[in-house]
Amino acid sequence: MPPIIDRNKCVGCGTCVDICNSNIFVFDRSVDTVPRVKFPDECWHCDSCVIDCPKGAVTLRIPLAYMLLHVDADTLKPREAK
Amino acid sequence: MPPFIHADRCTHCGMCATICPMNLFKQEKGQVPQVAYPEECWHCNACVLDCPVKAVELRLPLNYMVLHVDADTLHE
Amino acid sequence: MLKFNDPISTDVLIVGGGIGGLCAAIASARAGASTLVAEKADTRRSGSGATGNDHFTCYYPKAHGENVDVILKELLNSLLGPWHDAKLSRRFLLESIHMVDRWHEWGINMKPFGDDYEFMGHAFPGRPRIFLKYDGHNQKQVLTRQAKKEGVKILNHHPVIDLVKADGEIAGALTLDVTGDVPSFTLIRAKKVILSTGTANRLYPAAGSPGWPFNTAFCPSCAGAAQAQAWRIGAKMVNMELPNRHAGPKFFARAGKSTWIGVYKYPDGKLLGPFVDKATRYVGDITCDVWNSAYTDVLLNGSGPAYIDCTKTGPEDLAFMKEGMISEGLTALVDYMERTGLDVSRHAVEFMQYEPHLIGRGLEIDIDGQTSVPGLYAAGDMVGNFRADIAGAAVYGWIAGGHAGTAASSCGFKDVEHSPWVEERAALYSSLFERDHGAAWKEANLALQQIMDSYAAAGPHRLRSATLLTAGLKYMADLRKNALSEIAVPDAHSLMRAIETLDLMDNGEIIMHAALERKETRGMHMRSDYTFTNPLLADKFLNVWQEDGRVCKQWRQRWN
Amino acid sequence: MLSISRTLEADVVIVGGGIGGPMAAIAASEAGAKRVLVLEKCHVRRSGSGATGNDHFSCYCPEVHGSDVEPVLNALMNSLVGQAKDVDLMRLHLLESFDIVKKWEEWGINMRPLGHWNFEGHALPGKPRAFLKFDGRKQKAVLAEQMKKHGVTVLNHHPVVELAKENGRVCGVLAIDATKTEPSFVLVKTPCVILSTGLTHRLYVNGSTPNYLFNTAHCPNNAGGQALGWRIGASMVNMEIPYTHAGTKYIQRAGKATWIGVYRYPDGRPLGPFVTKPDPEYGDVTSDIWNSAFIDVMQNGRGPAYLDCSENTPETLAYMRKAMFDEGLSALIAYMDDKGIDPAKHAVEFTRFEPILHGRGLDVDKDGLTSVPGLYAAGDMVGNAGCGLGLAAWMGWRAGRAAAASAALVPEAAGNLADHPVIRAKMELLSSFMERTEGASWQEANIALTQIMSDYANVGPYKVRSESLLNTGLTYLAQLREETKNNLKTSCSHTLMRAAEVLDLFDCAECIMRSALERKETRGSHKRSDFTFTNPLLAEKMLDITRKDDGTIVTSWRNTRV
Repeated sequence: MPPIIDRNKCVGCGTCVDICNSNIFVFDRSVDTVPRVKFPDECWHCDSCVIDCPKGAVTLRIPLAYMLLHVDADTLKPREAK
Repeated sequence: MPPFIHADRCTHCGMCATICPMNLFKQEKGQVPQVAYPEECWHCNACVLDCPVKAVELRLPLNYMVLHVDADTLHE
Repeated sequence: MLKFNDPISTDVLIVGGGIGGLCAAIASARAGASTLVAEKADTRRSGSGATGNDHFTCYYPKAHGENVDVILKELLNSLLGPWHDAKLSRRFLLESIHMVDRWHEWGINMKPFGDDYEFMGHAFPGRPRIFLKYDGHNQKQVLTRQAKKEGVKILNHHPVIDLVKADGEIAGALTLDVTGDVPSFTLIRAKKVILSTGTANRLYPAAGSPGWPFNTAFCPSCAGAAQAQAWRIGAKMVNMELPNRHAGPKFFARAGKSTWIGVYKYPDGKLLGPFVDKATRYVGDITCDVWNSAYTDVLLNGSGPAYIDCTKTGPEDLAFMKEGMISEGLTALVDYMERTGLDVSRHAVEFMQYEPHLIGRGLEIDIDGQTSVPGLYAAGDMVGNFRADIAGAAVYGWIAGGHAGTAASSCGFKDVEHSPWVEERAALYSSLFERDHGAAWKEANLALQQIMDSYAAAGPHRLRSATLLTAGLKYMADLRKNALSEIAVPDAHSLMRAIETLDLMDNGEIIMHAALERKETRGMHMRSDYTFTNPLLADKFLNVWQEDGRVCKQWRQRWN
Repeated sequence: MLSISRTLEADVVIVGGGIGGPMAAIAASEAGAKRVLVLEKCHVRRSGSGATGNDHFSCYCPEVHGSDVEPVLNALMNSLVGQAKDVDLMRLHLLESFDIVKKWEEWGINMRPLGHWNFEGHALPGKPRAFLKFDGRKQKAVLAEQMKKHGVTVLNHHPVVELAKENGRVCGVLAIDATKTEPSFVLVKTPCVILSTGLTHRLYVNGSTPNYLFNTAHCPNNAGGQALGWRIGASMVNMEIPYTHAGTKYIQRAGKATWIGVYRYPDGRPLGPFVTKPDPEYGDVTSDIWNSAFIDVMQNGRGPAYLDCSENTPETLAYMRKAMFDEGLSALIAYMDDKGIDPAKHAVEFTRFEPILHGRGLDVDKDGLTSVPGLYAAGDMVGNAGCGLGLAAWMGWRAGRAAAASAALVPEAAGNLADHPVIRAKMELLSSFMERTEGASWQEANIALTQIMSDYANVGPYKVRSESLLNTGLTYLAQLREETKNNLKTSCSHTLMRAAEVLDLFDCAECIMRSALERKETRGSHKRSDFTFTNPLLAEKMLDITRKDDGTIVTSWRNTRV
C-alpha cells in the first residue's frame, strides 16, 4: 500500500513529500526526522518517491488486494501440444 | 460508520467497550472509550441500547444510505 | 470561514500542471503573456504522466506520406476514436510533429532507438502505425524546467476549486492552499484561463479492487475538476454519456497495455484474438484495443480467464519491453514482479477490463481550444470532442496557450474579489472543515461509485434505462444533500479530496442527464429501452450545459 | 513466540456464545457435565447475529398447526431455510421445536408478544406458516443469565483459532486471550467440542458497498468457523450451493420479513405474483422465492424494485415498527427517522446481497455429531440442517446433551496440548504475524480473497462457474495464502483475531471451489457454463468433502436423508 521509508538510509530531505503524486506524505521535522505516510490507501504506486529519493531509502509495498494474477505459461499449451 | 460518544455525557463506565460484538472500542482507564476499528462497525446498535446514560450515537456511513423514493411515484 | 490569502494576478492562468498544462504555459509565455500554473501536487511528478509514457500519436510525413487523411482514418479507428470533431483531429495531426521536435529539443528522448522517429505499438498488422514510441520517463521534469526557463510561474499544492466569471466572461479562479495542515483560499485574477486537469477517475468502483478507489490505471488525483468547474459556470459539455474503459493487468490497475509484447490466450492456449499469433515490438496484439470487453466476456461465459503470454517474445524484445515499461512509468510494477518472482518469460499474466472513466469526454472546444465560455480554454483528456491522450494534451495545450497568450494582451482584468459566487463557494467549502465530527469524504466517493455502478453502468454486460437513470439522479441528489450536511474533513488534504468528490458528483449528474437524452444504444452506452443504434444520430453530438439552474440539452452536427 | 497465559481442562467446550452455543452449554450442564466452558470471541450478552434481537423462530405448534407436522415441514422445506437439507433432521427439529420455545418463554424471552402463538412472515399465501413471530430483544441477556444459573463458565473475548485431535478424537482447543491489547494463548484440554460459530460472511465482494467487509445482513464477526472442523477432518456438505440474502440497499440488514409491504416496479406494478396489498400474515414472499429478482430488474433495465409499505393502516405500520425493534433493527430505524424516511410515505429499494455460508458447512447427525468423534456442531454453520435461529437453538440443545453423555465415557486425555504439532504450528504462525514490523494488513488479505471468489467462484444467474475458472481460482488462492503467510502483520489481539479469521476464510473458499468443481451440473444459483443442465441423478444427493489428516481432499456423494 504505502511507500516504506528505511529510517537508516533516509536523510530527511523531504523530496518524497514534495513530489508525491497524491500528496500522501506529511513531514513535521519537530515530530520525526523521517516523513510519515498519512494517507496510505491513496498511494497510486506511480513510484515517483522511489525514483526521486536521493538515498534510495523508499520502497513500495503493493497491497495484497492488488496481487498480480498469473499462472505458469506452460499451462497454456493447447491441448494437442501437451 | 462508527459509534460517536458524547464526551460530556460519558461516565467512562466502559459498558459499550465490553459488550460491543465487534470489539471496536479501546479504553484507557477512566477515559472516554475510543473507536479503534471504525470500518468494522456492524451498526447492531448494542452500544446505543446498553449505554446507561445514552451518551452513544450511531452514524451510518454515507454510502450506507437507504435508497428510497416517494411512494406516490409508484401509484400512477 | 477559512482565511483568504492575498490575491494574485496573471494574464493567463493554467489549471493543472500536467502535460497539457505545462505545454500550454510555455506557449502562453512565448506569446508574451504573464503565465501562472496552479497545480494540486508538484508539476515534476503530477498527473497520469508522472513517471512516464511511451506512445505519442503523431503524423510524420516522412514515414506516413503526404496525405494526412489516411492517418486521420487510422486515428479514428484506434482506441482514441471515434468521437472526434475531425476538424480538430486534422489540425492536431498537422501540428503534432512540431511538438515532437520541441519535446526532443527540450530533452525528452523522442528517438530512443536511433536517429529517426520510430512508430510502434497500438497498431493493426499491415496498417500505418501512428504511435511514435518515445522514452517519457523524465517528461514532467523536462517540461517543468522548460516552463520555468520561459518565465512561467508555478504554484504547486494549490488546486483550483472554482472558476469565476464577470459579466459573462472568465475573470479568474479560486484556489485552495494545501501546503499546510490548515487550508486557506487564494483568489487568482486572470484574463484567460486554460483548463487541463486530465482524465476523470474514481467515478466508478475500481474494477480490480472495488472499494479501493485509488487502484486506477490513470492518476486517481485527477477527478473531473475541469468538467465540474466549467459545468458550474455554464460551459457546454459533449460526449459525457459515451463510456470509455481501459484494460490491463489484474488486480493492480496500470495503463501501458501496449508496452507489453505478447499475445492474448485462453487457459487452454487458444489465441483470444484473430490479429497476430506472435507479437513483435512493432506490432503487438491489438485485440485488447479493439475487443475492449474481451476479458469480461470470458469470465462471464466461463471460457476464461484470458492471459497475455510473452514467453514466445524473443530475449531482445523482452529486454526492449522492460525498457519500454520504464519509459512508460511502470517501475513500481517491474519492481513488484521482480520481488515476487513473476517472470514474463515463464509466467502468463491475466488481464482485465477496467471500470469506466472519462478520457476524451467533457468540455466542447473550438479549433483554437476555446470553450463556450469566453476566455475559458481547455486542452487534454477532459476535452469531449477530440482525444489523443499525451500528444493531444501537448499539441492542443500548445495551440490554446498560444491563442490565449496572444489574446490576453488586448483585454483587461475584471473584478473577482467581490463576486457573490466566490463568497458562496468559499462558505460551502469552509463548512466541511469547520464540522468537528461526521462523515469521511471517502464514504461520499464510494457512495457515488455505488450509484454510478447501479444506475449509469456501462455496457456491454450492463444496461441503462429511463427508470434506472431517473432513480440515479434522485439518489445523487440525496447523496449530495447528505454529504454536504455530514462530511467533516480534518485537514487541508482531506478538504481537497472532499472537493474532488463533489466535482465527481457533478460529473456523475452530467453523465446521467446526457445518457437520458441519448435514446439509443451506441458504443458502451447501452439502453434497455432503446436497443438499436439510431443512424440519424451518427453524425451528431449532444451538448449538455446549465443555464440559471436548468439543464439544457441540444443535438448539433459534428464538424468534419 | 507469544506466551501461553493459561492451560485449562473441561468436559465440554463450546466455541461461540451466540444462540446455539448457550443452548448447548445449558443442555450439557443440565445433562450432568461438570466443567462446561463457553469460549466467545466478543461478549455473550451481545454477540452473534442475534445480538440485538430476532423475530422469527421456525417452529411446529400442535395447538395452532394441528396434529400433522408434514404440511408445516413442507412449508419449512420450501422456505428460505429449507434449501438442501436432510428432511429427517428438519422434521425432528419441528417436532421438538415447541419445547424449546416454551423453555425460552419460561426463561423470560417474550415468545407471545400478541398474547397468543402468532405465526407470521416468510410464508406462501394459503400455506401453513412455519415461523413463530416473537420478541427477541432480550434473548441474549436471558441466555447469558441462564448459563450463569447453570454454572457454565464463560470466557468472553477468547476467539478459538484451532482444534486438536488425538488418535482420531478431538482432544483440545487453542484460543487467543483478547481481553488485553497484547495477545497470549489459552489451551483447553477437552474430550468434547461443540462448534457454534454462526454463518460465514466476508467471502465475496460486498453486494452493496464494495469491500466494506462489515456491511452485512447478519453478524460479520462470524467468518470461517466451519474451517475449525474442516482442518481436523470433519466432513462438510452443501458448500457449493450458494445462499444469498436480500434486503435494504445500501445498508444491508436481515429482517426482510419484518417489513410489511408489496415489492413494486418503478411504475407501480407488483414485482411478484403473491400479493398485491400489504399482508401482515404473509408479507410479500417474492424476495424469498425469486432470489435474483432485485438484480434481474437492474440487469434488464426495468428496475429498480421497491418495497412499498405506504398502503398499510397506521396500526400495521406501528406494529411493523415495533417488530423491527424485536428483530434488532433499531439502528436502521434511528437512521430512517433522522433522514425523514417514513414507510408511510417512502418506498425503500431492495437488493440481493453477496453469497454467504448460511446453512452450509459441517455434516452432522441428529445429535449434531460431525464425522470426528467428540466434535459437534450447531447452528448456521451446519450444512445439512442449519440456517436460522430455531434450528440453532434446537440443535444446540441436542448437541449439548449428547456431548455431556459422551464426555462422561471418555478417560482423561493424556499428553500436553502445547506440544501437539497442529497447535504448535498455529501458535508459531500467529506469533510470526505479531513479530513482523512491516507488512500487509488483514483487510488486504480478506479483500484479495473476496476479489478472487467474486471472479472465479461467483453465483448465477449472471456469473458462472467453470472448470477453468475454478482451477484458476484455486491457483490464485494458493498464491494468496503463501503471500499472506509471508507478509501479514498484526499489531494487537484484535487484529490477530481478524487475521486468524482470514486464515479460516481461505479454507472455506478452498472448500467451496473444490466442491463446485465436483458438482458437474447447474443447480440453483450454482451455475456451470460447462454443465448447463440440472442432473436428475443428483436431485436426492448431497456432496460431502473431507480433508484427510495427510492434507489430501476427498469428495463423496451421499443420499439426502428423508
